[in-house]
Amino acid sequence: MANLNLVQAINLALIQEMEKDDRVILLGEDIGLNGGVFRVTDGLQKRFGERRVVDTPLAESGIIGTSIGLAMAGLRPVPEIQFDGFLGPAYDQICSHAARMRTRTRGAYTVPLTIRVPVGGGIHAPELHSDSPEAIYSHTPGLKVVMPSSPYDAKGLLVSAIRDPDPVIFFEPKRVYRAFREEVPEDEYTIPIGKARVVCEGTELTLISWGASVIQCMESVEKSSKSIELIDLRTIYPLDLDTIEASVKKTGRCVVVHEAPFTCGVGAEIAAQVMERCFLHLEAPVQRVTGFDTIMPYYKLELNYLPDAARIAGAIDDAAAY
Amino acid sequence: MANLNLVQAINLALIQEMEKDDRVILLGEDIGLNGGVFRVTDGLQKRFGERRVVDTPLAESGIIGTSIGLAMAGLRPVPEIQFDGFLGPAYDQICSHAARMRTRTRGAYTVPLTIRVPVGGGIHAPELHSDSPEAIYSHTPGLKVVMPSSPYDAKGLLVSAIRDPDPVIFFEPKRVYRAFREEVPEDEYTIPIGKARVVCEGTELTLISWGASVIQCMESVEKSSKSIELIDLRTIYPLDLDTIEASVKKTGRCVVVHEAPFTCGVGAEIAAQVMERCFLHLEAPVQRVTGFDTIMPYYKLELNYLPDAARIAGAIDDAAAY
Amino acid sequence: MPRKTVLKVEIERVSILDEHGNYDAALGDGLIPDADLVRLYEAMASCRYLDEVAFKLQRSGRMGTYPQNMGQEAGSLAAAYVLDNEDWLVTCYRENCGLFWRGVPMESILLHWMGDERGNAMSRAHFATPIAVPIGTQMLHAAGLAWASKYRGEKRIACTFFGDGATSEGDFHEAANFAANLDLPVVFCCQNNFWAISTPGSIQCSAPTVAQRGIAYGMPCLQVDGNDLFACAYAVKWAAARARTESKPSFIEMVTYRLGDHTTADDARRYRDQAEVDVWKERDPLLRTRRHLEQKKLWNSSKEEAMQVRVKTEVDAAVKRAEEIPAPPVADLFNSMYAELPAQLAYQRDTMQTHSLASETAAKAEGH
Amino acid sequence: MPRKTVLKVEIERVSILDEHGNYDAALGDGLIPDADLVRLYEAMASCRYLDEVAFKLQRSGRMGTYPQNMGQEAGSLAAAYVLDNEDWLVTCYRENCGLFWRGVPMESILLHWMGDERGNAMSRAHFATPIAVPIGTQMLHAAGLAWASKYRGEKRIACTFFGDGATSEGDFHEAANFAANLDLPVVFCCQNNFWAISTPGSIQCSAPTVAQRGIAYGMPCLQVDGNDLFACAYAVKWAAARARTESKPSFIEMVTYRLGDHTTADDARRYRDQAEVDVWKERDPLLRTRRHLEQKKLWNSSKEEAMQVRVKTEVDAAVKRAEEIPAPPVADLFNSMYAELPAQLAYQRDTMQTHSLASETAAKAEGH
Ligand SMILES: Cc1ncc(C[n+]2csc(CCOP(=O)(O)OP(=O)(O)O)c2C)c(N)n1
Ligand SMILES: Cc1ncc(C[n+]2csc(CCOP(=O)(O)OP(=O)(O)O)c2C)c(N)n1
Ligand SMILES: [Mg+2]
Ligand SMILES: [Mg+2]
Repeated sequence: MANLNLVQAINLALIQEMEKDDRVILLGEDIGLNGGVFRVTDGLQKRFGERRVVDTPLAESGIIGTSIGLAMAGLRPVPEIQFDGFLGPAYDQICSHAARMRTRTRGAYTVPLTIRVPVGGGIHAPELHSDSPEAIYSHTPGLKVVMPSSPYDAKGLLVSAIRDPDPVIFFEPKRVYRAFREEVPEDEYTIPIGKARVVCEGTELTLISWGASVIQCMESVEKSSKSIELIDLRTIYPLDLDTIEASVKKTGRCVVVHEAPFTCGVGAEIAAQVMERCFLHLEAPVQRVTGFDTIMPYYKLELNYLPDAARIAGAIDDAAAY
Repeated sequence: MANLNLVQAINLALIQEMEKDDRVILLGEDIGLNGGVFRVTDGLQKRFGERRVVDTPLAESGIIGTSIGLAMAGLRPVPEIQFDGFLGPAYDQICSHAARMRTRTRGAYTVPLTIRVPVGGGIHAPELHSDSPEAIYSHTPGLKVVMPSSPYDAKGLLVSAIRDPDPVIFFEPKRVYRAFREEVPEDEYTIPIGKARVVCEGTELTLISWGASVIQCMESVEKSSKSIELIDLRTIYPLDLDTIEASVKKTGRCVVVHEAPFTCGVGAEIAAQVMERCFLHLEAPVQRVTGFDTIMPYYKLELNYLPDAARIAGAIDDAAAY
Repeated sequence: MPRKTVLKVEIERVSILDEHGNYDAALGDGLIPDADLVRLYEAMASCRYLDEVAFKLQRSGRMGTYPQNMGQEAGSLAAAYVLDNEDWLVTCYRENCGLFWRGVPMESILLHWMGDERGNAMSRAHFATPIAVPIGTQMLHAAGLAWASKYRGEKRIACTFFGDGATSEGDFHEAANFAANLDLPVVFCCQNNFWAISTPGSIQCSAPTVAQRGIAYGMPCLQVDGNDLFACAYAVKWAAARARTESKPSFIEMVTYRLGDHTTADDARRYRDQAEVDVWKERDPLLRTRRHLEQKKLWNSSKEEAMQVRVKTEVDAAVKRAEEIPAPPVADLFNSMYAELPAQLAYQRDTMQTHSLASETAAKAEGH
Repeated sequence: MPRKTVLKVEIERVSILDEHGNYDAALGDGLIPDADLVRLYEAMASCRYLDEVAFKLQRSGRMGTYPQNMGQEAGSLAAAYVLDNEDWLVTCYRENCGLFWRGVPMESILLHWMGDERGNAMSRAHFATPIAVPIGTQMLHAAGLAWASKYRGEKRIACTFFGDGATSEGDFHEAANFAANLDLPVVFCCQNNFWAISTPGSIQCSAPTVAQRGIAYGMPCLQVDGNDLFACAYAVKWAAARARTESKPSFIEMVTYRLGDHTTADDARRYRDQAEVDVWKERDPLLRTRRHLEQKKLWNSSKEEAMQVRVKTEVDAAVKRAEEIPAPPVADLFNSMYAELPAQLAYQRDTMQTHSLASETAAKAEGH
């Protein structure tokens, strides 16, 4: 057991998977000597050599496109995209190829690929360094989309992602990178992709979130006088609908919180699913506390954009008072 | 008045806007002599010359990126992306720049751009020629997303899109291109972006769709014994929530139909909005009839993927029987 | 000092058997033994006949859009011939001839264009990737596949084919740049057929040669007559050796011509002159190979006739096999999406099937 | 015939004032009049001082991430000097010096890095596009801007700056290819500073020169000493003339060096040797310009001192102005999204403001 932050937990998971499986190779911009701009791959090139930890040209489509080739040949590439906003140039290779290769070839070729991406706002970064594109990739069949909110989850989920036979986008919330430490076993463990975690049980309202927003939600739960069940999705696609359904059937009220823009965000999908599955149990419409339908602002206003405990409390009150 | 199909209506709109406004220029792959692979720009290069109707290199990011420059300089470029599936390489320029330039520069630079894209399935096309990515761009603040379902609407909406001071993605449903003709005024008219059309009024259920699926919906309405109000969104972002709200408050039931995959599709947003706005009026959860969370299949199975009148009827029955 | 030359580069063009029957023995001899040359000619003829048949199938509604290979058979065939059978062949959609040589069954390609994913479910033993529909994207996969063999210390290299139009896409650039800077054993073969659908070559690459694209990456580049089996074989052999022994990429421009429409959905008369096509008909790789064989007394019209019968029988049989394959079960929409089907997809599959069954029953009841 | 040369290209390197003080009068004389040279030197000094101040602002939490320009001042400055004031200047983020010469206020750049979009709300009269954060993407805008002036028959051309790393992106390739094939008046200036954050130049371009990237498009290419104001001015002048009179693009590699960290978020000691930095410190564009001015008796230490005081006053005043600008009202999140705010965005704005007010009131009530 070690007391690790999220960066360290991911670093540890990478070390262990690389030691165990020679097929695992890392590639990306500045991940070698520099250890990545967030130092997530710190020390790995020294440990595993330039053959297994590869600094690539500055070209995201190239990183994902070559990773697809590596994966088709049977390796388990773990590319890093430096920031959420730079997934854009790789969008086509992800959606036109990584997500499609298995179904296109009826399984003759598969793409066991884990794309690591720092995600989200709150760290005073420049433009395009604070986005939350998880809905885009959740709407793209053939991918899995994962976002841990804690060091423990990060390690277990990353191991699952690397071993998964299908492409996984592994979002790492930047705001959590060094926000806190927790006990993380050195021993091998996995957290299954597709299973949410009930952070705390409650009876009056279900609060659903993922990534960094889970921390704001925990704050809101603590401050609230109501009995709130907090669900951390962990995996965004495929959604753990059973856990959500069971909770909302119990509580009758639901609030979803995410950083990404409101319209067509994952919050909409959850709201729609909750309605479909828990219609007769719902005491109030599902509330969404999200980023706005605006560009993530430069950092002077970023805290006004991001859901905070006050906005979450407001939504909880609205749902409760409905 | 002329009796035109959708291809001809768009061609006419382009001619008229180009005649009226020298700032309007067309660019894209094979749009010149060849008139585009769907012949939407047929005859335009002959009429307006190679200066205003430009065959570009085969590079979608290049097409959109240069269009952004053209637009920043004050022109009104109308690029064509040859098929929905080839928007992918242009994703980054659309989302990182076209959608952001106004807010990034607080209005000093704007991008009055209309991106024309044939969309959707049902024409026996190869892979990546039948996709429906409207949810992706509706989740991207800074864009407007339009999809007509008829020649009349196509002309009026395209004129609005070209004149709009902000970037518009103009999706043209391939299945409708030559499906039918209708009276289309030669005279100038516009259809406002952001306003839905009530295709037919009804009292028992609201059916919402856009693009080619509207036709399947009309079929279902005709076949149904219920009084159904059919709404054709016309614009997907921004959504005309007032029209939707008014209708569902009246009918109490709602079914949304689209071709795109289910999860995080625009159907989810509409369902969530309907719940938020009409909660106490809803007699049944909003039903979604959509493509599946699968890759749009090669054409042997495409009709099994696309929502058809039978599936729509099933959802109508489910909603009614709830 | 003030102005000094820091770089000098040259590009050569290789031609061994030209359209007039000139044959350069110095370069050509030993490249392709006579027996193989006959087989290669037959392979081209068979591919050509498939094009004819496929065209008719499409016109009669028995197949979707199909891109004829007509005129461009030599390049990919020469590559498949020269490469090891376990080298990766990463093609676009106009390289049937190379794929068939490699052993990909004709019905796989037919099935693909008949709208059936199972056409791509080729055996991994062919080391051939599926037809790449989004232009310019497959070269990155080739770079990754080559990288994997380098990583594993295997001898396998990757050879990728793409059109002149494809070199306009950013992904082409990234693939070439990755291969050059990370020392990946890739052979880049551009089939410059002067057209990308209706767009002439000058709009894709206004430079004097497409070959010089490779200079940007410090790659050795060669231009060859792409309708010349010998020249193509020569170039790929050279590039493959460099890839295999030095783990370095090279760039080959194969100058060729698309004798047919872009695809069956296209009508090339809208944008190009018949005169141009006629010139290129004379440069047809089949024609010159046949003439060469005849000159060498390896071929004659009775052999030709016999072969045409054989080819017809084979191709017709492949079409029959492909057409006899029934549409996949509808559940296949879902079943190849993930290694393990997520619960929600299973739910969608199951409810879809209920609905389809219901509607089938309803349709039957209505007497359709 | 069998192997013949089809292309020969050369690339030259231009250097006029080198780091040892050698000056080539044949090429240099007439390029930059003495009075201008003094002003250019002062502009570099001012930009350099801003770098120092910005670094401290970041370290003391008064500014976000900031990329120092240190060492690379000459290239963009020479371009801004040589170009017409109404030519488009389409830069990345390490071209402050050129932007300031053009008239962009220092506080605009400061404001940008202080996390305020209004830093980009520059007057259109500067013909300068905002700082481009996604690498390699702005060159396409330059191509489009140039296209627009060609379309309108204007004389205006576009000059775009980008790093060596940026040439690895597909968008770079597409921009160059569009410009070459559609005959667009663009000057491509690559500031090759040998690093892209921690990644050495060989991983971005292993070819002997970056300049040869341009050969792929048939563009004339020139390599210049990028720390040499004269050579940069010479090259941009040449390329601008070609753009303006022939409407054709050119490619310039400016060889330079980033003397500082990549940004204030970076620590270059992790990946590069101080010895390398030390070599380049001797090649500093400020140093050599100052020495040259001193040799010509246009400069001395008392002028230097007086200038440093002036520069400090100016920069400090700009910082003060930037810092005095209060954060934008929260509604600004919404107000620049569209020409006309869609109803739903107005709703989001209004409810957000209610919430923020409510939480402020609550916070006050709790005594925060
Ligand atoms: C990314 C992308 N954009 C557009 C298309 C449509 N398209 C199909 S083939 C083609 C032309 C390809 O030209 P080239 O690369 O020269 O190959 P050729 O067909 O001449 O063999 C185009 C534009 C596509 N398939 N993919
Ligand atoms: C598309 C994209 N990918 C990654 C980054 C992160 N990033 C910022 S600067 C940089 C290096 C740029 O190198 P170069 O183009 O040589 O410019 P330099 O910083 O050396 O001036 C990287 C990787 C980015 N901003 N955009
Ligand atoms: Mg071609
Ligand atoms: Mg650099």
